Amino acid sequence: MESEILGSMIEVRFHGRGGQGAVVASNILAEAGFLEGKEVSAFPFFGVERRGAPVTAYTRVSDRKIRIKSGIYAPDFVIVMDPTLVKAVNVVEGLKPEGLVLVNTKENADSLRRGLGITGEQKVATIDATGIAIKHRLGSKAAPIVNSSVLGAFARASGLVKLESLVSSIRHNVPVKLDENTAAAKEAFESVVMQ
Amino acid sequence: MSREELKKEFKTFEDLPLTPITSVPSSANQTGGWKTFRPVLDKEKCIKCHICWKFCPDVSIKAKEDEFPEFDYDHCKGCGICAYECPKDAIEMILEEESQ
Amino acid sequence: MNSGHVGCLGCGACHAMRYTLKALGPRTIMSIPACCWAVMPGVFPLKCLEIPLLNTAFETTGASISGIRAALDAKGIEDVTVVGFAGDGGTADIGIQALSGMVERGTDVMYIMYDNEAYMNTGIQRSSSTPIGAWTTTTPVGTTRDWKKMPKKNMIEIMVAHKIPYTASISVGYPEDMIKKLRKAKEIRGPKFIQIYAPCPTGWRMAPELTIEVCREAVACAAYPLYEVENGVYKITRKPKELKPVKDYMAMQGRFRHLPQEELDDIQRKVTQEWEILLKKEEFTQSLVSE
Amino acid sequence: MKIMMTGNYASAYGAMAAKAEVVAAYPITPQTSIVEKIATLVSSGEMKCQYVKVESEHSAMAACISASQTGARAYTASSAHGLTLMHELLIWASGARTPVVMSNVNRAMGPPWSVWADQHDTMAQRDTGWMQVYCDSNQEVLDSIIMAYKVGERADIMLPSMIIEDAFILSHTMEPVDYPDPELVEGYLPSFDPRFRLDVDEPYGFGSLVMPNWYMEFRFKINEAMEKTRGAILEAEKEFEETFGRSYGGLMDFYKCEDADAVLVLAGTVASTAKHVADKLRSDGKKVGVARLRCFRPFPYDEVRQLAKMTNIIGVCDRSYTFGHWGPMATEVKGALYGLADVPTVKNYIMGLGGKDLTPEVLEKVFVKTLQLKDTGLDTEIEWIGVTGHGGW
Repeated sequence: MESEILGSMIEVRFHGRGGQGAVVASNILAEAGFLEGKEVSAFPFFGVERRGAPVTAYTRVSDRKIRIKSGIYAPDFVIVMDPTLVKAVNVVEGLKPEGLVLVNTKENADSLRRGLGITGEQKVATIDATGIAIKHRLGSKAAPIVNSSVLGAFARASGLVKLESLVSSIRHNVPVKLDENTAAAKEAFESVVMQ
Repeated sequence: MSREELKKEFKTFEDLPLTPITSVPSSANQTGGWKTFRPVLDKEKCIKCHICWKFCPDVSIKAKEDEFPEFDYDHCKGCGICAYECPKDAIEMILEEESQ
Repeated sequence: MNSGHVGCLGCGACHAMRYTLKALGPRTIMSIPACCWAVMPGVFPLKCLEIPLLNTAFETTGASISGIRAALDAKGIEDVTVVGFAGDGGTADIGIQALSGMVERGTDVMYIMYDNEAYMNTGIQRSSSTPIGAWTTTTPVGTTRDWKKMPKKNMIEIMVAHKIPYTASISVGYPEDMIKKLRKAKEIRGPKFIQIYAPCPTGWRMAPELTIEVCREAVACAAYPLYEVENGVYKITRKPKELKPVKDYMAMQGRFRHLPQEELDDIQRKVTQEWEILLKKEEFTQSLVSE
Repeated sequence: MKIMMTGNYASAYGAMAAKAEVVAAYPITPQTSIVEKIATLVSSGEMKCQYVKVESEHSAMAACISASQTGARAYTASSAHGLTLMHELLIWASGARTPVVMSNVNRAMGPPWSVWADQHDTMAQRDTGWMQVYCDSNQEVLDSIIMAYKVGERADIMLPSMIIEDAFILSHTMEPVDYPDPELVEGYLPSFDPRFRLDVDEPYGFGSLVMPNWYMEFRFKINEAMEKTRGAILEAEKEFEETFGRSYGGLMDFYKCEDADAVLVLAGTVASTAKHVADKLRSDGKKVGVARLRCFRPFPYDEVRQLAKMTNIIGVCDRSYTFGHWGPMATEVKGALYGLADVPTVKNYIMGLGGKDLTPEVLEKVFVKTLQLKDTGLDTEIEWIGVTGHGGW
């Protein structure tokens, strides 16, 4: 949305599973924007989900004061933190015609595009964030913590925030393994596949 | 509002504290008017043990060592505990109207 | 404590307050919920107590004194005893949640329940602290033998289950024992719970001069044993050599007048059993510390 | 210094900035992260207070009242069922004249169970003698807590305040918030020093029985104080602005109302979204405005009458309902307008109950509906917005 009065506002939707860090990721992204002097807000869709259930979280980044205090239904970007969610949830619902979806998957972007039923101008990016997280020993093999990797890839794919601000935000928000998280974000930034 | 003002007579709402704050001793309330019977001490029998003082629920018996207990008839409600508990039967409960 | 309070003739709760104040001294702050003692100190602007007094809502005593303690702690005031003084209904019924929370948090306060065994302020309705067999206005006997059917709730045992550092029962008929236990409690840090047997001649349908006598009878038949539990160890502080019959105690009070012989026998069995259990608890817990 | 925080963290930081000395609180969704954050701040030594982990909201308020009467600045936080469990003690707190401050996260009342935004819980506390401030940003939440102590602790006021934030929409939304300089706060908000308190050196009794001869006088005095809060809130905000450079519009925050054909009156975060929509509609040439009802108690009686001079059409958007009547805000707005020569058309909308999302699209429809009244006149006193299968939704 861009106009003289309202300015431009970018809306991002995260899909994850409870406990996977989607809410934290939405906060980290918002803070990265904040560090660049932008107006930001981040919030989860708070349901009754428990650990493991699909969850969504949102981030808004704008050059003007953000007055909208409601959910996001037509995101500019969608971030899918767990490949299995693609089958469980309609992750691209409402995605803007020129929007981009980033998925944590090893799958090929073309087949993913077909699987998601994406058409026209909408873009797809993929990152093996799980592999990167395991490599950097983030979380456990059974439950790798992928948010820094996913965000690194997103910074590149979207251009919404700079890598440096993302790294600062990650280092401020993750409780442990600051260097490993930083390295994972940087590796993902370099290795994201954009279609 | 000062401590003294709290104890003054309240004439209007403006004289009141913000919330009921109490500090005037309740002895202003003369509960002695409640009684049907009044205790009377027989000094012949009294041994100044002060058991009556110990068990008076209305704090209406004054006791000093080696002195006879004194009843505060302004506040004594006439329950009769003192007479009942007295080991020497030195206190008699008599009808208030007949005591005048 | 000043005269001029508005307690009934022969009120046992007056003794309870008088000896509590005597034992604890002037550096005491007290909170009182709805109960007889909410009214008895006097109508605004009168006050019969010479300590700071906070009236609080019926069910809040435990929380109210927790707040006072927290405020004193925030201000670094340590040498003040904070006391809740509540009736049995305000303690064993509507206030038990706040009391339980207060004890579980280890709050350094003293909670005193003056036990007149019914809602007396509102006019003699049964509480969970009303003894079995008693008449009250909500257990009115009638033709359906509708007296209190369930035994009295044992608050001391509930406190023991909280692992409270100190709990004790006292009786207004034994002022020296009251003062001794209250002073002991005052010196102990953490939560303390004291239950005071406080006869209510009005509600018990009893002559007012019998208030002290009925205390002695209650102890003599073990209907109301006096004991303390310190860190789980029981000590019975007044142990009759031989128990008197409970029916003698009950005969003093009109509230038990309606009970038939078989009911009196059953109550006697229950009282005796409770007493024997208490003796065993004392023996057992004492043996643990002496080893 | 600005840091990212949720509305709930802003509440916790507000209590810390205001140097609350006693916190007594009980967790409830969606307030929980307030008490968790306070526990963290206390355990890290950043916040110096006695945190009483009570076993219910009822006890939370009881402990706050007694702490306040002992002379300590007291804070608690709650929501929905917790708030309504406190009801008895909310009335007690104002009657006892204790300037307790509470954050309340607006949540729907069950049944049906719902943890989402709805103002029924606080609206139902209208008559408890508490000031009520509805916030629409995290910064406002934090700042309002400080201002609430400033107002409430005034010797001629001594009344409690609720600082209110919408469930999740504010409570769980991260925004940049400025944590005020502690020295500036200290200058703005002196320590709590009530004239009468529970003190063994001055042994007063508090809250005794009062016979009918004086009871009404005490209640009259509460109202006198509540009437004074109107001016006190404005004064406190002015001084706050001078000190910290931020303000929120007093009791009623007018946004583009001056020349508006229609104005929506709203409280909470929906007012923020409405401002966004008003900008959009104005860019399309539609003259609409927003009057954010910031205080529901004291009610901005004069401001509502002022609004009547600015516009001829008012839509009052209640995020709660009084069954058998109108929404509570509409009732009060209409009451304030009684007796005016030129009374605007007032229509009541009920919307967003139980977290039903109030998007810019929904608000745009409501603005348009309200503007249409200019041509059609009042079509109906009250309209429920967004009820599936009702009224075209």
